[in-house]
Amino acid sequence: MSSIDYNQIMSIGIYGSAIGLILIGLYAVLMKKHLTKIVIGLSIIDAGIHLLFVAIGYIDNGTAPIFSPKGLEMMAAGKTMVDPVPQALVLTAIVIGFGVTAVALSLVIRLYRHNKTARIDQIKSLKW
Amino acid sequence: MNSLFLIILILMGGAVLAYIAKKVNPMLSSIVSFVAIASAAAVFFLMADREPVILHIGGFELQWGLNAYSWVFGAMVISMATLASLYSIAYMKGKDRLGYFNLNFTLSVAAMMGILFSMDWISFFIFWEIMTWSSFLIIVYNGISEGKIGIKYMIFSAIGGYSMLMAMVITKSQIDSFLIADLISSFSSMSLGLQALIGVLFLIAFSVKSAVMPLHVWAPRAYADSPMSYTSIFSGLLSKMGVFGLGIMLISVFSKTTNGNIFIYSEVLAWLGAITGVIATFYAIIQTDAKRLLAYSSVAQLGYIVVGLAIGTKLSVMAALFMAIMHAIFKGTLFMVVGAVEKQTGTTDMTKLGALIRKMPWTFVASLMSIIALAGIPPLGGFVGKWMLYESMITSDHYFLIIMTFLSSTAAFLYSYRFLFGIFLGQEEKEFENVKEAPAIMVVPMILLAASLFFFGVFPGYIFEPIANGMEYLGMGHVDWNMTVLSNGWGNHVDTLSIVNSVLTVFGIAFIFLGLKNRKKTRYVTTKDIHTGGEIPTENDNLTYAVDFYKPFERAIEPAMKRKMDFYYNKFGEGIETLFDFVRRLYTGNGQTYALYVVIFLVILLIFSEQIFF
Amino acid sequence: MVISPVHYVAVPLLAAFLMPLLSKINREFVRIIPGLVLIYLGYVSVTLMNQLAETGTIVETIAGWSAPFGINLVFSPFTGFLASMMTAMAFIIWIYSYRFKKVDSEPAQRFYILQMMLVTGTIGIVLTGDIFNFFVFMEITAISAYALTAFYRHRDGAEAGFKYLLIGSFASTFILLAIVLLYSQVGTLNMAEIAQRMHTVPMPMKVSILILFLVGLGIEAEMFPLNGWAPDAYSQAPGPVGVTFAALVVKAGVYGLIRVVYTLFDIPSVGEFLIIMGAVTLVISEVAALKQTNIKRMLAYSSIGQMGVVLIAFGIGTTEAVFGALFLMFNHAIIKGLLFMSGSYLVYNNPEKEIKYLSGYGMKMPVISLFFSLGALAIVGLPPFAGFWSKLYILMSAADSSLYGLIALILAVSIIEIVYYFRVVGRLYFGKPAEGSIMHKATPGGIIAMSILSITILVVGFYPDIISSYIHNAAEALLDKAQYIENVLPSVNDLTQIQN
Amino acid sequence: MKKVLVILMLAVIGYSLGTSFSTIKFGENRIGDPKEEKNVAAYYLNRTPDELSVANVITAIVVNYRGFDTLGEVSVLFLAATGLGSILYRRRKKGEHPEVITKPASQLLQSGSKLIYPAILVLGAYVFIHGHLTPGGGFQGGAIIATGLLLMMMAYKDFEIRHNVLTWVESIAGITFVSLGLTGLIYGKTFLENFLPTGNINDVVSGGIIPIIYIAVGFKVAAELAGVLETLLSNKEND
Repeated sequence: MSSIDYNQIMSIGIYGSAIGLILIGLYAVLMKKHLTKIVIGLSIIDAGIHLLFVAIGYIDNGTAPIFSPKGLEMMAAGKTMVDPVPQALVLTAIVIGFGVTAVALSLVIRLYRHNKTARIDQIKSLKW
Repeated sequence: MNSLFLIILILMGGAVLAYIAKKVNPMLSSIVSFVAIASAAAVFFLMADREPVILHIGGFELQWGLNAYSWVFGAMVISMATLASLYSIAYMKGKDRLGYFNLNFTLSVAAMMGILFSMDWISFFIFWEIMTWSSFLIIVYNGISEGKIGIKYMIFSAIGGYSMLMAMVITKSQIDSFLIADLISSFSSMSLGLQALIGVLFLIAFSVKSAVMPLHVWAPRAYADSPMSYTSIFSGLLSKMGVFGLGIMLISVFSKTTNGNIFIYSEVLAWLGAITGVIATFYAIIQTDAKRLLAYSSVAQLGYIVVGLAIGTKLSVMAALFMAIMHAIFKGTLFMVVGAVEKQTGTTDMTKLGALIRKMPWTFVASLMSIIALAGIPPLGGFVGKWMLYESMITSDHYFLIIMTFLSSTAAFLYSYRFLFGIFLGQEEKEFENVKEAPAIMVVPMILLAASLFFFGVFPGYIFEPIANGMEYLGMGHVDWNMTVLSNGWGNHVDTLSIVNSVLTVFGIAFIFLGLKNRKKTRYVTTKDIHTGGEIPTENDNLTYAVDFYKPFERAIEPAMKRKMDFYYNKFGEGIETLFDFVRRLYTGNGQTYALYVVIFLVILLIFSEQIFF
Repeated sequence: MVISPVHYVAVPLLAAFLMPLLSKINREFVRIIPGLVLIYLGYVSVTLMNQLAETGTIVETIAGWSAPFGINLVFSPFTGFLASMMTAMAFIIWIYSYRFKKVDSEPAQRFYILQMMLVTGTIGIVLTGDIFNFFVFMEITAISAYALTAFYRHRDGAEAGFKYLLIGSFASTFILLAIVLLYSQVGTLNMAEIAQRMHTVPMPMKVSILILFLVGLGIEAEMFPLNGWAPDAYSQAPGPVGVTFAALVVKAGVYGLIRVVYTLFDIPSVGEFLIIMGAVTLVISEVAALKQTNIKRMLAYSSIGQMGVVLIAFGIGTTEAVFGALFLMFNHAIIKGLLFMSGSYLVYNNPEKEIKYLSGYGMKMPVISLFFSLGALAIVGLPPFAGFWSKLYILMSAADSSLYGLIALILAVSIIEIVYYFRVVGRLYFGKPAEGSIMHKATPGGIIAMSILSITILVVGFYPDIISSYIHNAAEALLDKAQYIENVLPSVNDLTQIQN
Repeated sequence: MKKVLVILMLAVIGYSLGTSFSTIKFGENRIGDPKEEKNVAAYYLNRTPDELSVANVITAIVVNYRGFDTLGEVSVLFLAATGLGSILYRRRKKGEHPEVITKPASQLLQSGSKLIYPAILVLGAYVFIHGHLTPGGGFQGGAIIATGLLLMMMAYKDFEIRHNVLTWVESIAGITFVSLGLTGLIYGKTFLENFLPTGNINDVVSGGIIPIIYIAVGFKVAAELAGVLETLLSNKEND
């Protein structure tokens, strides 16, 4: 009984916070006018998704998927290994996120220099 | 090699060669173009075989062939085109971008021949569109009005062409064949709605090219703005491609159905043709520019032809096709005449020109013959056609149409006279003192065509024969004709030969009489030479007769002419553009807005996911 | 070394890593190497296409792990056709851009690296058989595209780049989210296996995943209203990059959308959705193109419109329609490539890229103007140029599905297209030359590249059979889902599991 | 108005994401018994120790099973560095030093970073060398090293990483990665296939090409992150 509750709380907590992060990030991207804040918003969305990804790979009583002597010990103690695939993919996703953020920031610098402002609603020389 | 294939190849190759030849010598380009068209004509007349040739392209089976019906048009196109290209050598001499011009000139001739050879809709459409864009490129050649008329022409042609495309893909989906013959044979097996849809679409397609109201607005300016050597085939031949298509649709396809809906189309088309004739004639009368006058007159003449086709009796179709050929000849000649005048004097404004009869006598003879034919006066070709048309309308009880047609063809005398008088008669202008006759290369085609008008007026049978064969091919049954005699439904005969003889006699006597009378006393004066009237004209007064030639008439019809069809189209176009301009403001330029669009789209999909995807 | 599809990715990457070093020896290497790589890839394409004809679909496993466990590259008639087409186009673009920039400055060197990686990314998207790998290649494409869009500093490149990045990040976000959900449901990332297991996913979840994919890939495929970035990016990117966007990047986006819809999912109603979205995209973008004053933006909107037609055709979904769609993708690549190439030269010295300054260029730059006019005639689908055939096939398939209204819509929009293209053509040849406009003489490379494209347009126009058999095989390969699964997962013979 | 709309829309997105994820039970074992190899995760868990002799399954996945992804990932980094270089490039005058910061850092930062800088480098190297044994690997190690470099850049005005060095490191590391892959294509049958003996699990030298690749990745990541940081930092606003 208690374990079910625990699981529910965990699932609401983890999924909830991850989805919350995504929504916060989206809000920042859609509402904030400052370019840097928008870039931060994008990073927050990324973080939320990465958290979700790792979360779906978790297994109750799981241990890290490493066959070190310690890990083998824990497995012998009846623990299963968590799904390694999401972790590997998240690693890739994080690096990609870094790349995008870096390019985004450099573009912000360029935009600020070019337009002397960092407000997105004032940078619209390309339209229609 | 199949001769049809050879003809297209010669023409297309000639087009490309003409473009390349320009790099060597501009003149050579025109000559190459002429040689190509002339040799294609030789191939056509000497060795055109009627076996269909089958090509496999893009997974389709394309068939090219020649039948009695398309032979009529083919002969007309290729011979007119040969003369026009001969004329063009001199006319275009010294102009820019000859390679470009000759490329498109020859291409459009190739395209017309291709249309006539096509036995399936795909090749028909391909050649149709080649014809459209090559003529577009020539219309904008002069660069007048910054390409606006070109765009208009292109829009209307596109409406027509795409209607055809839509009709043909629907046909294909229904009968699984692109062959024209298959459409004819299985048209009646389609559902009524599809028959109506396909019928309307094809009619729109062909009406655009034959300039039927309300799809005619492109025609006058387009005819007038192209170089004249091209206009002579543009107005004379290109428009006949629409007539060619209308013939197939109205006679072969629609006659296969038994229900009344299709009958309405013909009736509507006949009315539209008649209205086009009246309106365009009125517009022609009030033009002061010879090119425009002829352009409107072309539209009017096409109106009669459409009326004839749409009425659909044997006699009316015969009349329409006969008039189509005659129109090609006389309007081709007239545009050549205007071209010659333009070449020699630098203007086509009838209020400036005058008294060119002594400077350019041969040109005058050619234009006189054509004008007589145009007005439908015996003994030239136009008369026979009009006679048959009236007769067919009477026998098929289209009395109101007769009134309209008669009105417009009588009014046609007005502009015919204005044309002849404005350019060739009247008093001399100082600035045209040194005008000379056009070069022989230009005069020869005009005179040849004018002579043919006379010949066919006297012996219409030479044209009746192929037309009758063509009509038989279209499924109209046998048509009664005679070399010089028209037989009509009342059992009477119109003997063209005797009419010709009597007219010639009258003319001859009058000519001799007048010649004897005025032998020595003629004195030629310029328009400024009016001292007898006690007035001293200033240098700038335009005293040519052609100024305000039909002023009372113009005043009478002015209210009716004020609102042109063109005006409504322009307004419509502007409205559409404003609307479109408004739509594109969706792209606000703010990156955040675009992000918002993405999210809105996502949310809409999420909310309505069940309705959309389940 | 055995020729295998992995060369499409490995060789350019090797070259990309080598280029910074080699540029220290001689700067010319930076320009030459991409060309050499692309020539080699062309050779690979030819070899593999021949091999394809003999042995059927080539599935290349990576790191020795067979299909569901390792990543694999699938060179089927469909993907092979697209990859070969992209290689060829990339090579032509390379010829075009060979003298595009002097290699004296550092950014110029980087331009060539980024451009080559952009091409690699798109080819990778097409070839890969793994959904996460697809995402990675998409990001490679995207990042190089962002950087290239912002390449010129005297234009508003940074603005366009940032918008592209903003919307592009949304795309990757949604796709990644979809992959997360997908992995949690089917426990695999291999596309064939996902397709095989898709029927076990409950419907609401399936639809949620599909929606995320549609939005994410719709951004890449420039579907309205997700395409706000596209006109800006096209118009601000350097000439060769604009060509690459139109000829390769969009194609990769459409490929992704189609792969997901046709292979991964088994929801038939997506077809209607694609038709509707394609129609909306078509109408809005062509309408927006009509009043454009900037020629590159005009071309960009026209490009989006064409993608709308492609989506419509894919939505109809019959073999003939897919054939038409692929044919149109091919045609659009060559024709829009030609238009962007010639258009870039026409407005080379014209910072605002305004159409009104083009008056009378037909006399001053006759060859380039001729190329542009040819492209304009071809893109609106006038015979006898290449564009006509694809249009005909798409219309025929629409007629076969009794979508007469759709035919009328496509044709009506084509009239708009004719208006704005012919306006430019008319202005080129018959406007009065504007004062003080300076011509930019085209480089020999540019002329060669445009000539190749023009000749292709003419040849395909006169004799489409030269290409149509490949496209036909491609269309069949795309539609045959069971065959795809069997090729990738040969061990699975139990085809009853697969729901088509 | 817009705010309300956005919040409403976010609520819809949150709701539908929530309902989607509520069907995915947190902590549920979706792998099953690794021995049965029902899905890829089970397969990896089952095969890695024996066939690759790599203790860290994630490393095995990242570098070998899905090594192609990693290659792509490395190229993304490479592209980010390259792209940054082209976006923010400024023509420097001859002999001009790229000034990283205008104000000198505090004494505390300067001394402290001098102290821990070597330790950070060593830690980074350790992390990527032991990537196949312990948590961590090339990316993590590279990132750690880049952190150390960042620290030094912030602390010392005249600290300069020679651009050439970065270029060489990243190029050679990248070439190593791809060449190893191509060697696999030549010796084995497929790209990135392991062609070295795998050794014993939990040894430092084990796992065939995996550690080599990961070390290369480590160097590459370090060089590229450092390059990115340097580009961003050295971009003063004066033009």
